[in-house]
Amino acid sequence: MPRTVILGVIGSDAHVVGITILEQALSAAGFEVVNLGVQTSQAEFVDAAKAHGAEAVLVSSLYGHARQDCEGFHDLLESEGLDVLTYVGGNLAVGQDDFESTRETFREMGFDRVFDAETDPEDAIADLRRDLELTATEGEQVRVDS
Amino acid sequence: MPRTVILGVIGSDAHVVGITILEQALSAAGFEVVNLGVQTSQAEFVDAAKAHGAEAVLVSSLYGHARQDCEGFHDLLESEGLDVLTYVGGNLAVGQDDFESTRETFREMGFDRVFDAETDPEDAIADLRRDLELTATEGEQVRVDS
Amino acid sequence: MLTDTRLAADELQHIANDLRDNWHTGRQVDFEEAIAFHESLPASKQFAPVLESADQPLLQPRAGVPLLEDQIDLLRYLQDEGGADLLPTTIDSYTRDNEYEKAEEGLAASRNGDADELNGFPAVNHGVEDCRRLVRALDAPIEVRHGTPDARLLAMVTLAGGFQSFEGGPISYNIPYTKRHDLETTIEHWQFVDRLCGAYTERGVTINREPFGPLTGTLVPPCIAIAVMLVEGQLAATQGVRSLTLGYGQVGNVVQDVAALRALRELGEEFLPDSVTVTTVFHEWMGGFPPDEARANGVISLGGATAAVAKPDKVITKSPQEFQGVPTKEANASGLRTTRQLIDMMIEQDIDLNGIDEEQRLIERATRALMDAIYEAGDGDVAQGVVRAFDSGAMDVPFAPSDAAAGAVLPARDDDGRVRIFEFADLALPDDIKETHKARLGERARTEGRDQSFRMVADDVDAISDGKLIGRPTGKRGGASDAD
Amino acid sequence: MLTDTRLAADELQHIANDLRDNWHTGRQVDFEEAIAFHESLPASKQFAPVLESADQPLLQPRAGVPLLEDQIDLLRYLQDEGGADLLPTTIDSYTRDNEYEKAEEGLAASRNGDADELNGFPAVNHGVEDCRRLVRALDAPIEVRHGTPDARLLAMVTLAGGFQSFEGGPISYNIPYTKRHDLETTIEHWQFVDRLCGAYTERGVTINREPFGPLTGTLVPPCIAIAVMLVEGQLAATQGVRSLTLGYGQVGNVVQDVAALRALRELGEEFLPDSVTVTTVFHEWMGGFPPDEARANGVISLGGATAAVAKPDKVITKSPQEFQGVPTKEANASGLRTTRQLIDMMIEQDIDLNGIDEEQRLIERATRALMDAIYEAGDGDVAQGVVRAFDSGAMDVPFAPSDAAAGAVLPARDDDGRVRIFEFADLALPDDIKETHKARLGERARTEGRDQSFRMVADDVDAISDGKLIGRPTGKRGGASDAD
Ligand code: B12
Ligand code: B12
Repeated sequence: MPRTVILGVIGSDAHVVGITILEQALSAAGFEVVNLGVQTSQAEFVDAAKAHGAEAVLVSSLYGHARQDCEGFHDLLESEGLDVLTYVGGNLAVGQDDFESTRETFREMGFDRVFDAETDPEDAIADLRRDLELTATEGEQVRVDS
Repeated sequence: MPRTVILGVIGSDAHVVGITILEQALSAAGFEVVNLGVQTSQAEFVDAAKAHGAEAVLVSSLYGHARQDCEGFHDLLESEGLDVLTYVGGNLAVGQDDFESTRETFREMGFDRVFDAETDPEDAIADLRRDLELTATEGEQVRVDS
Repeated sequence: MLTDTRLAADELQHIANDLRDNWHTGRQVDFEEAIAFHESLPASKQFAPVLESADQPLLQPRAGVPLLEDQIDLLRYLQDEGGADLLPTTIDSYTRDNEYEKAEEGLAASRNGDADELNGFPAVNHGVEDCRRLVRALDAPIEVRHGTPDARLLAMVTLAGGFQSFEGGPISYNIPYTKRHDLETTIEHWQFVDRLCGAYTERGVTINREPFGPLTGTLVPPCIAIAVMLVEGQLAATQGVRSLTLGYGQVGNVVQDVAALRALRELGEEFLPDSVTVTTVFHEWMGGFPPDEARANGVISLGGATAAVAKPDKVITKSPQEFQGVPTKEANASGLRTTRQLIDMMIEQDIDLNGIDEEQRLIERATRALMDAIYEAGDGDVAQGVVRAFDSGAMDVPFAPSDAAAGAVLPARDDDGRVRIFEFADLALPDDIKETHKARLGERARTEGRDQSFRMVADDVDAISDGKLIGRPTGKRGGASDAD
Repeated sequence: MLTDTRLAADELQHIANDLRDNWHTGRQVDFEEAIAFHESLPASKQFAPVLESADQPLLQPRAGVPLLEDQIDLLRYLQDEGGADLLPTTIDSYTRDNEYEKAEEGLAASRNGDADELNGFPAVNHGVEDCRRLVRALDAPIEVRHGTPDARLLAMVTLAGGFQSFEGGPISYNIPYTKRHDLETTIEHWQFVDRLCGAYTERGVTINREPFGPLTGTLVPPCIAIAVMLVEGQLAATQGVRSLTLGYGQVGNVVQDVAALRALRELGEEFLPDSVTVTTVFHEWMGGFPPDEARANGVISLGGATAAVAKPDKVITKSPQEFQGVPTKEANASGLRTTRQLIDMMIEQDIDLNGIDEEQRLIERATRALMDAIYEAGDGDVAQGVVRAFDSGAMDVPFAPSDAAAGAVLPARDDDGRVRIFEFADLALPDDIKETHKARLGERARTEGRDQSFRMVADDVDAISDGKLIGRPTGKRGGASDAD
């Protein structure tokens, strides 16, 4: 059975190309993807995760306001009783920040994994499989490049 | 009366374009220029300065061995009883060194002025005039741009 | 009902009065006194005359930071060390959403903390006087660059604040920038903005308007971009705008880019009234950049080289740090100087490329077809027409995040690297043009020995950031392989 | 008397024996054992096959530091982080002067101090075994790049050390690089080098030879550079060289550069025997660079763009730090990647420039005239001929520091930025070609409203480092004004 993941761009960010590519890669890898599109609020992520019984929520942010937009997101998830895997990725800081400190910030905010904009979708999918304890054959159309 | 200056590229350096431009600028500014060309030894500079009663010796070096090539140059000048103004210019260090420390090194070696490769010939000529206490009208074809 | 007609004077006044209460700085706006301020500006700060009289492409970067003093320092640096001819002020994302309260918080946080909490300059929050401080502090003309669907208050404050150029438009700042704004409303909002610019213009203070040509920045077929420019140009002209800079974003194929810029200029002249002075702006590659400054400099240089051949009136430069995030001022200035070096080394060369005319004709024919469809949809009214055409998908933009566009059109590069259309959906192009696109993409599919598929599109989206123009299958990584 | 004939086997042996005693490492050279070492190398390290089978321009930087370990690290970095296809080892200046004692001191000083006391890798001092360590440590083929008039011992040691490509030639490493070497002697010395390469080649170990095309790097008219390449190619072929890479340095005008590279390839094929495989190498701008990395990146990018159109077999890249001094490895790698980005984005584009054929014909006619003059001067013998032609000034190189050349020819750019000849002196060009050059320069003088003078030449010398292609009078600074 395909696992469901929620995908969207948070806040008032409209960068859609990244999630378009991610959606295609996740579907090709056998996931059921609910793509909420750009400019998605925290509440919309939570509602969708509930409604679809999602196992993971993938938050994208490119425009540099990720920290503000994600503030309190994990409290909201908890208050709604959702225990899902959370990933965040994209250009998470304003400016030319060092990614390691950015990663640290988002880890502390509760995200299970933090990805930079150089992330190859296939690597994120490999992580997702690992975290969901999926074997490589569990997906429908699985391919993992070493 | 035009003042005589000796010009040349020291050591086994063959970069000739810079002194070609300098020669033209110095001549246009009214100096009598003795251009020794490239790959000129310390002794050749000294001999020419003596022979022509030069008031200044302008040493050029581009290829990165200036420090070695100029070692002992001022001792030689002194031992020959020559009290001339000495300038050195070009790419004086190997690599991406800080010019201020390079300037210091060559000043300590005895050069009156040290120029980097960004030097506008007109600026060096203005210095030369100042150091030789020439008024701006003393040259033949004088022009100083402010 | 929305139509392409000029906003009445009393309506302009009425709307303006309402907007004044959206944020307290709105009340600082006084039209007469603003005219006086503009009249006090020296010729060198007058945007339209400077741009329209230039004999070489002028360079302009993008730049915006939250605090006034920082913005002054940044722009002064770009002017002095980058050699920018025209300056920008990029507005933050909260302002774009009309969330002035949040912008105020971000501004306060930026004032207190050391990190910038906004991704641009919140001009509405700064208000009229601070805008003027900015204008006074710099030597070059400054443009407001933003991405705001409802930019009415922003226009009121910044134009009163002495800016003489205003980017955007109802389609170009809706479709690529938002999800939920309906096109009819954004057109109404921009009619106000354009009418305001027209009002200044009638008083002798020409406000330059610049529709945002690159749209989603990602493999946008030239005919689509140009059609949007023509529509926005017409809407603006109706409201009294007399200085229009039509934009186009580099796709990376030199012949196609030069052809597109020529088509843009010629169709602009043709479609817009004679009273309008049409200029063009070329945006250096607006899609994903390489995560490597050395390679990014190569992308920027190709933009400069293309500009030297196409000779647009203005070039918007990128920085080598584009991939990573908002660039340092040094990187921003370096993008300007790299571009300048290419233009200055190439502009006097007689570079005459074969194939430009043919590509230009193809672009023009396709653009005319889209314009025809728009007029037809609106029974001759371009405002109505463009709304209905986007509604039906007769007009569309690839990768559009907005609900107002189908976003169903998919582009891909042909074997020569030119952007063609792979999936037309309902786009109103005649069959023969579709055939041409299909044939070119068919060649590419054969070269690569794979079917045309979304994978090809995805590979093309990544290609330039991966260091190529065309997303050929390499087998090297999942994303670029055609195994599935 | 010097003639273009093959060095006899016993003479080769005899000279080699003498040279062995010039520096102790000479005694490490054992031809048979060297052949065995070369045969042990994988295909990926064999220079000629790698270069000759490539289907895209290969990229090669310049790089040399004194110590072996540092040189290995440097080249590995350029290979891995710069993506260099071919590697260099640039030799230090003392070795170029055959001053092995001084090089030894510099090497010792470099070992002890922290600063590098040599501007390159003293391969003779390192000896055969250290050269092999270098060759073993890297994955790509490596070339010896130097500037040595008498490179006989250097060739013996480095070829035995496993290098399979050797830059230079009797004219190209004399005229631009030295003052007092007479041409007759350098030709004799290079006949030895070429014969040695021939000897390896006959044993199945093809040694690639690369005459140094850019000469003085400063506004060299293409016909002069190409004539030198043809002469050196012929001299090398006579000695048994079978893999020749003819070089050309970018002048910055795209049409002229593409035309020159095509002329170089076609004339190379025509003038050299069929047994020789001719390839071409394009050097990114070899004259004065801008003192600004951003602008330097622009210059480098124009080189990459030109290479993408002209498609030479190899490109020698520059770094953005060229102006200042020997570049850091990061800057060197970044020059490679910037170049690569341009080539990879442009190489698949069908870029067909008008005017190339005409310029190519002009270059070819001029080159043939110079070659005719050389043959005539030597009564059909190219070795004698080139010596006499340089003697009489029938052949000349602008800005030549060498006493062996008149250095009386002066180049200047025309209104399109193409390099023309302003002062012909005794250069053996027919009148109609001279008229063409004069007419083009006359146009420029009229555009600028000034006479043709050395000032124009000087302005052109500075132009690219000042950010332009053509040294137009600006009135801004003394150097660029025509007031005197
Ligand atoms: C195209 C583009 C635009 C287009 C967007 C069109 C659209 N609607 O999509 C336009 C021109 C409209 C635009 C607007 C803006 N942009 Co913009 N834009 C870009 C650009 C050039 C490319 C983005 C892109 O499409 N990349 C290609 C895709 C495939 O890659 P990606 O988005 O990075 O996504 C991949 C990875 O990041 C990763 N990933 C992303 N999210 C996630 C999430 C998870 C969980 C995982 C695992 C992985 C992952 O996987 C994706 C697929 O491979 C980038 C710079 C760059 N990267 O080169 C700037 C950039 C993102 N933009 C930026 C900014 C500031 C803006 C604006 C605010 C200002 C402006 N310039 O007008 C506005 C914002 C508008 C808004 N409301 O959002 C900044 C962000 C700065 C920062 N973070 O510090 C950037 C970095 C440019 C810069 N250097 O200044 N932009
Ligand atoms: C052209 C050139 C060559 C040509 C020279 C042809 C010739 N015979 O002239 C060739 C290709 C042959 C060459 C060879 C070499 N070069 Co070279 N070359 C250059 C280059 C690109 C331009 C130099 C030039 O002509 N500039 C134009 C003239 C007008 O400017 P200029 O020389 O700087 O001179 C002006 C100022 O410096 C100043 N000035 C100079 N001297 C003086 C003196 C005084 C008193 C004053 C007031 C002012 C002054 O005024 C001049 C006029 O405006 C430079 C890098 C650059 N600058 O871009 C490298 C450069 C100088 N070369 C370099 C090197 C290492 C070499 C070689 C050793 C190695 C090699 N690459 O093969 C050989 C050396 C050969 C030898 N025996 O000398 C290095 C030097 C490194 C360092 N110092 O750390 C440089 C900086 C390149 C680099 N980044 O690696 N080179």
